[in-house]
Amino acid sequence: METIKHFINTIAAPKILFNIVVLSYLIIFPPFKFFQKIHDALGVRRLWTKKGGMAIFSLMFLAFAFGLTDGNFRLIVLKPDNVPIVALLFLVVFFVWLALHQAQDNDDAIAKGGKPKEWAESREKVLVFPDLVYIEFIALMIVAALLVVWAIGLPAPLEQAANPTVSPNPSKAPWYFLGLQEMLVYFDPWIAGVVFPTVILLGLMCIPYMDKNRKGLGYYTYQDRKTAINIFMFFWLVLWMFLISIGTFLRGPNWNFFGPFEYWDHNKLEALNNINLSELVYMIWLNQGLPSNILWREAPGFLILIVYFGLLPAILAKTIFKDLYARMGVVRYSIFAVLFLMALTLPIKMYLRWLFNIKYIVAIPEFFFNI
Amino acid sequence: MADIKPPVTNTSNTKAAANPAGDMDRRSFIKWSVVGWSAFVAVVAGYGSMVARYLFPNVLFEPVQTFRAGVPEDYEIGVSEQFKEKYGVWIVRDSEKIFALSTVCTHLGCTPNYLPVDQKFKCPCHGSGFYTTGINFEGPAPRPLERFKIYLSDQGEIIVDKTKKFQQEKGEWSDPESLIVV
Amino acid sequence: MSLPPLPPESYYDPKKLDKIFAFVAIALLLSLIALFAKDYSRPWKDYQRQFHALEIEKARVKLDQLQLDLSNNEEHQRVLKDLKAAQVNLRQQSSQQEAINRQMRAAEIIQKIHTKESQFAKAQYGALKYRYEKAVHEFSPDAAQLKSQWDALAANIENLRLSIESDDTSIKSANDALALLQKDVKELEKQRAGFAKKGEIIEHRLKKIDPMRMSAANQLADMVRDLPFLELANPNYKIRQIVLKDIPEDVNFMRAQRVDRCTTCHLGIDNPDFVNAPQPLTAHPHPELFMSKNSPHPLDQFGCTTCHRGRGRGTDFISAAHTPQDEEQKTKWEKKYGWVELHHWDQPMLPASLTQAGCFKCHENQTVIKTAEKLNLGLHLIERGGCYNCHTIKKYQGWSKSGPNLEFIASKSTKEWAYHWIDDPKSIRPNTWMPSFFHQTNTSDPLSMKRSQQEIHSIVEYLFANSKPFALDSAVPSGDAKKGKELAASLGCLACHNVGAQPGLDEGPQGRGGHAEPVRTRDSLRREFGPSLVGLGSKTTLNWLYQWLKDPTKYHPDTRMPSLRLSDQEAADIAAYLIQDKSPIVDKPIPVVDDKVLDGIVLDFLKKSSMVSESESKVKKMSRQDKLVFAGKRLIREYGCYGCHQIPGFENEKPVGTELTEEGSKDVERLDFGFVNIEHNKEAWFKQKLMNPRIFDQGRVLEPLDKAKMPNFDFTPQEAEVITTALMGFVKDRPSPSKMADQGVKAAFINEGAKTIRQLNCQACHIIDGEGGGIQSTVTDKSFSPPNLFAEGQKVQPQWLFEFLHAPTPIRPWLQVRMPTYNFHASQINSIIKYFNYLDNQEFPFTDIYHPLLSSEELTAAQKMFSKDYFDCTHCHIVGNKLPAGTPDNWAPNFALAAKRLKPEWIVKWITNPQDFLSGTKMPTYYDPKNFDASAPGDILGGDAKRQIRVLRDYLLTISEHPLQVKQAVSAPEKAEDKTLDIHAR
Amino acid sequence: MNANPNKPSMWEKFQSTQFYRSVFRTGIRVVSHRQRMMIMLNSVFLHLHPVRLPKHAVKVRYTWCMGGLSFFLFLVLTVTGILLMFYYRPTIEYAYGDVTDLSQQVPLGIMREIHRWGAHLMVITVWLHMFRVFMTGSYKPPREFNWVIGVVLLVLTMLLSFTGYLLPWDQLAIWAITVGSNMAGATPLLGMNGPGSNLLSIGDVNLVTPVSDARFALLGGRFVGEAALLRFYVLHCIGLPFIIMIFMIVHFWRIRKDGGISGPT
Repeated sequence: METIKHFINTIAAPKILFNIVVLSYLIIFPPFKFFQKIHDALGVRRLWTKKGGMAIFSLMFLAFAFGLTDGNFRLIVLKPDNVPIVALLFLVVFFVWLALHQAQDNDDAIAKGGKPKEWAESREKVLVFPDLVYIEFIALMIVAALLVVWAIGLPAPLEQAANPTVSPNPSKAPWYFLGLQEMLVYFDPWIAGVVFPTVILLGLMCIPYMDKNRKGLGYYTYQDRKTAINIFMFFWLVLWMFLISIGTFLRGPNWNFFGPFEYWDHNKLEALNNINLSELVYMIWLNQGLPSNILWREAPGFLILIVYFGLLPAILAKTIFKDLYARMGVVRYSIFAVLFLMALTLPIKMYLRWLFNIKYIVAIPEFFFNI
Repeated sequence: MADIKPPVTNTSNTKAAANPAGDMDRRSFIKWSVVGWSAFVAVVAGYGSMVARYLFPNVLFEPVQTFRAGVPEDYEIGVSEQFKEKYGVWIVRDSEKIFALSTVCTHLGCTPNYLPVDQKFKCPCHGSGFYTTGINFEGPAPRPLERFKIYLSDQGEIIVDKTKKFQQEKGEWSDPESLIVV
Repeated sequence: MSLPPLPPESYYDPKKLDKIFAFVAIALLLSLIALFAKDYSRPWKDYQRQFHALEIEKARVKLDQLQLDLSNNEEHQRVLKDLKAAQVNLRQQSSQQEAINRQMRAAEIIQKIHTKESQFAKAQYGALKYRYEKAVHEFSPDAAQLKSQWDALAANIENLRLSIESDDTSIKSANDALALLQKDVKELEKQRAGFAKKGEIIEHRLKKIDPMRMSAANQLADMVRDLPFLELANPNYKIRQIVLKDIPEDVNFMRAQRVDRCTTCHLGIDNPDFVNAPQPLTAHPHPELFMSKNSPHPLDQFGCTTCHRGRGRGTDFISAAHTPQDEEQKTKWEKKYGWVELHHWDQPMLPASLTQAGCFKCHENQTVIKTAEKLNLGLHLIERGGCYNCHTIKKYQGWSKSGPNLEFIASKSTKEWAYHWIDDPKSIRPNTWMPSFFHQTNTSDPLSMKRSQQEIHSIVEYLFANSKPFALDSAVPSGDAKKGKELAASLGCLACHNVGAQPGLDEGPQGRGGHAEPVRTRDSLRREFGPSLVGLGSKTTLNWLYQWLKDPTKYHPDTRMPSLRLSDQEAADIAAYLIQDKSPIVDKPIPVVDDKVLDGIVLDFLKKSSMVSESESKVKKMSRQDKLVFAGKRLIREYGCYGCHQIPGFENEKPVGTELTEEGSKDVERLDFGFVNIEHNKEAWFKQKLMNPRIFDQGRVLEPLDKAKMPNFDFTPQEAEVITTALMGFVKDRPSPSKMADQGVKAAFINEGAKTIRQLNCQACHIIDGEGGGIQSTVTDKSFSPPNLFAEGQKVQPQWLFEFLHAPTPIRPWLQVRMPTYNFHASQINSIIKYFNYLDNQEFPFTDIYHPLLSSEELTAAQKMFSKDYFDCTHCHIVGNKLPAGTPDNWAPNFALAAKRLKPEWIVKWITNPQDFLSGTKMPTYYDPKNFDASAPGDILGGDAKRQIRVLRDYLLTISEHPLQVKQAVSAPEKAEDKTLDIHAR
Repeated sequence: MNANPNKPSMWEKFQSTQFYRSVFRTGIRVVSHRQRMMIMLNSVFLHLHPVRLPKHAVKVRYTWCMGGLSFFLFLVLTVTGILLMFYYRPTIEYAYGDVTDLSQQVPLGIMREIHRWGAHLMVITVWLHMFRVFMTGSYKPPREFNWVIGVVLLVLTMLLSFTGYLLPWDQLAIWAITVGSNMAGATPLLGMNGPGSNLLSIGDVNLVTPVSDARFALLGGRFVGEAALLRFYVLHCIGLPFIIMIFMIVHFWRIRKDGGISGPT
């Protein structure tokens, strides 16, 4: 028992867990042929059958039930404000399954030269009253009842009266912003708190204008809009839901990482030996002092940035995104590429931190400009 | 809503305005609508700026986070405890600078005592010890005491600003705002 | 490109619409601009601009002056020259410097890298330590491995530390070398900086405010930062405010924080440079009391409206509720600021003439509010006038009645005298404090006059009919009036009483009705403490007077009149003298009792409680005597005579007047201005009321009983104003206890003692806490006036003081002025003792018992110093029963009293420098304070001044009634017997 | 109307009164298709829906009902929120005590729990709604702009939740808001601690100061205090609901105007 818990604690470390999650993502939503092959070989499509769904859920519930036997786990998961996130996890998994379950059915039908289920249904008209009105009524009554039961069962949290001089450790933002707070580990507040949210929103708003694929409107499908769904799933599941979960469940005092079965020990110390790229280049590789000129000092970082945002899109357009580029045209592609690359900086920065202890690529604290 | 005229006329007008060739009638017509719509845009911008300005009041009722701490000559080399009670700050002077140390232990937030004989701060809760510089050297405290922003006013008085902190482990103690050179 | 064709449905011509649209849009835009302009232009900005300009100008002048001084300072010029030379010298060694610098930079880089490595290692060390601890705790098998890793890391850290230290050494040596090179320059630079410092601070400031000295960018910023909208960020001109939570504003049943924005315009208020600047930039006239951090009322802790009132949140002249102090200022303000009275604000600013009213709310418990002279005088007038007798004032609760006891009036006076006295007291004694009830503006018509006569008859009749019997000694020794006059002058009677036109009293307040009116001061009020004795011969009899002088408490147990321990003959002499002064008016005939008018009066009272017919029949049944007594009783109640006098039958009555405890917060709407044409504000009403209490009846048709009845004190306009000042101070809002003037037990005792001292009028004779001693003007030679009680707490022993106050014994037998025996309560004595001790910050009540101890060498030394050859102490001081040689005006207190009376520490201080305690004292200063040790006689005790003084003191303490019999060591003083000091009195 | 004219029940009598007919023009007992249509057309509330729909659109499997539930939760939050305002005073003196009293003393103060959990749930339903819309490709023409509005609504929902988070004025509240609002202080150029804030200055005069930066506009102070509480209260109760309602109206209107619910073509 303890060994299992210990094992889980160990693999729950962001470094490992993130890799596991990325790997599973790559296999489940394979963006490249290589992973497609693994995908096929493993028969991942069975996940989206009813049996697969049952399996997923049984596994989740089992894991959860197992976790609940542990005091530390209970403490975190049953904290009133964390309950919505637990619910969210189950709901997201369920709806992802539901969407892909239907998509698989439709895809199979289309593959056989048929039409999606919705097509046939949409040809038939029904009166809204009472069909839809009743269904809506029922749904909202269910939710109302659920809310009341929830309210009865779980008192809303109310801690000590506000004290501006004593900050609790850890201080967490509301759970839906914990993804952003988790990013603070890797980025300065201006990026994690301002640039990323803006990019996320812009990116979301741009979706309809980027996606030129006319197929897949009005019915669940995967095969017809594979790229779109793959990209979306990466951000939605891997970078958003996963980070929220980490921030909520696995971050304790001093924003240190704690496994799900680990006690939140205030004394836990982690070595945060991070250095800036400039220090790495000048002090460790070149073994000399930092130049006093800021631009010269940060030149390596700027160089990387220029390459990343300037050259990489062009290179990608010639290689991986060749089709995409052709379909989108220059303007759309440029916007897409910049947004996409920006979003990718998050995992990149994560890996840089884990592999090289890089803190900032460009560090100009004089102007609060750290990247 | 979507198919109202103004935008249509507007765009055509601006184009026309760029091209002065046209009959008199058309020109005067163009001018008026441009004037009207520019004024309208200015008004909307004005209202927007009203809201923006409104959000910044002329006075604040917040408790003061800065305090005046006399002139540098008031301090001898060593630790001054005169602001410990009221503001939670030690003013420390050494041979070359004056700085303001927070009196909050970095372990669990207790208030350490200053022991003049040993020249150190000792936390009564769990025994963390700090040099007069604020560096931790014994006990469980994970990091040095924090320093506050300190500067000289126009009149030459020391001002301590508690809203800004400087942490040694972040390398902020060399910041010129964290000390007064004497 | 082509215009859309006019749609056929269109009714209006689109071109026309465009035009109208444009006009309307522009109009809207203009309205918006006007809105911004209105919001932007605030009167205070103009003042801030003015101040800014003035500040720059003043700083420039100051700087120029400083620089001029510096350029004239030779020392400074020399330093500059030397510095230049040293710098040139240093530059010649630049290659050397450069080499050292390079060396140092290299070392620093290496150290930085080492430091970084060490930092990393330390962080790992910490993390590893935690993991190790956890592993041990969990009995994990990894523990051993972790431990070895940890140890390795520790060794690594130690190595790194060594290298950092060695780096340090090389850096330090480079640094030292550099310092050595630069030593001269640095030293001179320091000297130069010392000279320039003052100027640099001003220059620094100027650089921030003076556009002439700014960089171009800053000049631009200076112009731009106050533009509309941009001024949100970092403007020059902004509202300043002081928020005071502990001196709240009273908001009807709630207290809200006080917000003072006065300094938004009064910018120079705390800057002494602006003393002569125009308003509103002027500095405060009393910076020693207010504003600065070291004054008792720092600006940021007390604000402005705390004392001045007004509307602290106001940011323009009118909304701040400024109040003009007179017509002239009002017209000026109306012209200059468009001033109008701010309605809907109950607490307008106090006019400058009444500002001291603001002190009262925090200083309420003090008897004397230092430096608030006007307020003090107002309070003193209220005390002397006895306002609190009829008007409840919290501060004066428990004070005794102001007027004489009338319980035994028949044994003291006649009805005739009483009639005349009540009718018009000032005609008998122009300087009396008895106010006038009759012949007032609302009772001067013939009908009222007639009624008044009968009213007086009734009151007199009641008083005499209810007077209790009092036995007088019939035998009075025959007295000598001339001797009596001398005695009255020399014993100290004149400290409190006014006896006709006495020599030396000419400047005293007297002859108030119509004569030139001397201004009352607190000193003169103390001299008026007792009743004036003018016309005493008409008032009372020789017998009564003799009895009274012998023992006042016999007639009136609670009297404040002390006993002067007069012998029978002395009393008889003084009585004979005082009885001479008779008032001619008393002989005037008295109007007869008019039954008709009397009936009317009685009926008026009866009708109030019963039916008319019943009342009338009741009146018919009453005899004249009954009617007089009945009416008299009701009238005494109406007029409230019992407020000041003890009158039988009125022992438990409540005072008649309005309570004044919170009068200063009273709503103006509640004051009846009648038809009197004055400003409708409180201060005007108070003033008017005080000068003529009946004036608001003017033009009113009123029943006799409905008329205003407050008696007239004939206050002068100045007096009315100072009393108004005090009244305006009686407000209901209170600061939190932390801001009250007196905190702590000691302050409470001091206030209590000061109150006792005030109630007993000690300061008429003594100077206490720097004031009083008015009697000195009646004593020809200052040496014969009562002692100044400066530092009394330091000086005398509490036990002695207790005994002395209880039963005074002469200390200075050569004085004729007599310390009287007071009819003290023990608690009063204790409060006086505590007062003196706490005032001087003495350890109280516990003091060490001091045992003088002298070696034989010291004894001889002391005797030597005592002798004629040295200090010749007995030249002035009495020793036991041995009087000094000189005339009494040079005599000094008896040494034999010292041991019991004086505190040993005080004697040392006194001998060291008497002038410190009592400047102008005749006690010689033997030791020059500037040249202390050298001024000691060198041949005694090796010229050790301190030791000499100690020896003198110890010697002094051994002197007893038997002169110069010295005991080697004195046993502990005998135990205090029954009169133990009541230290727990409160 | 009634099939049995002989014996009209009380209810049927009532149905024939002028009052009843004025309220329910169509009646509520549905017998004909026409009547069903009329119900939709005549009701101001049901009019939100079209009269007819393609069949797949009434299937929960397709719609997950998330949009409707989000709207329903919005209504629940509005009603409970208004009720909570009766007992809540947004000052640092009273706020915490008032919230405590909701659970201790106020009858049915459980309203607060419903409000809080409803708010969390609404964030979840809005996210899932977005997910559903993405998965069915419903953002594709002609519904691109409605997706944009939907994103705005999503942001507003989170802002509403965020502003409400502060109101209990407990440790959880102020520190969550402190962490959240510190990010506003890092806004490039306009935030005190944002990159380039010191570029917005003329000479030595900084234009971005602790009292004039983006964070201040949000908090009304230099830290989370009385002014912030009031600002968040006003935004939470009036400002943001006002804005979100406008966007909701447009969102719903555009659903109809863009051809109703998406379906395969």
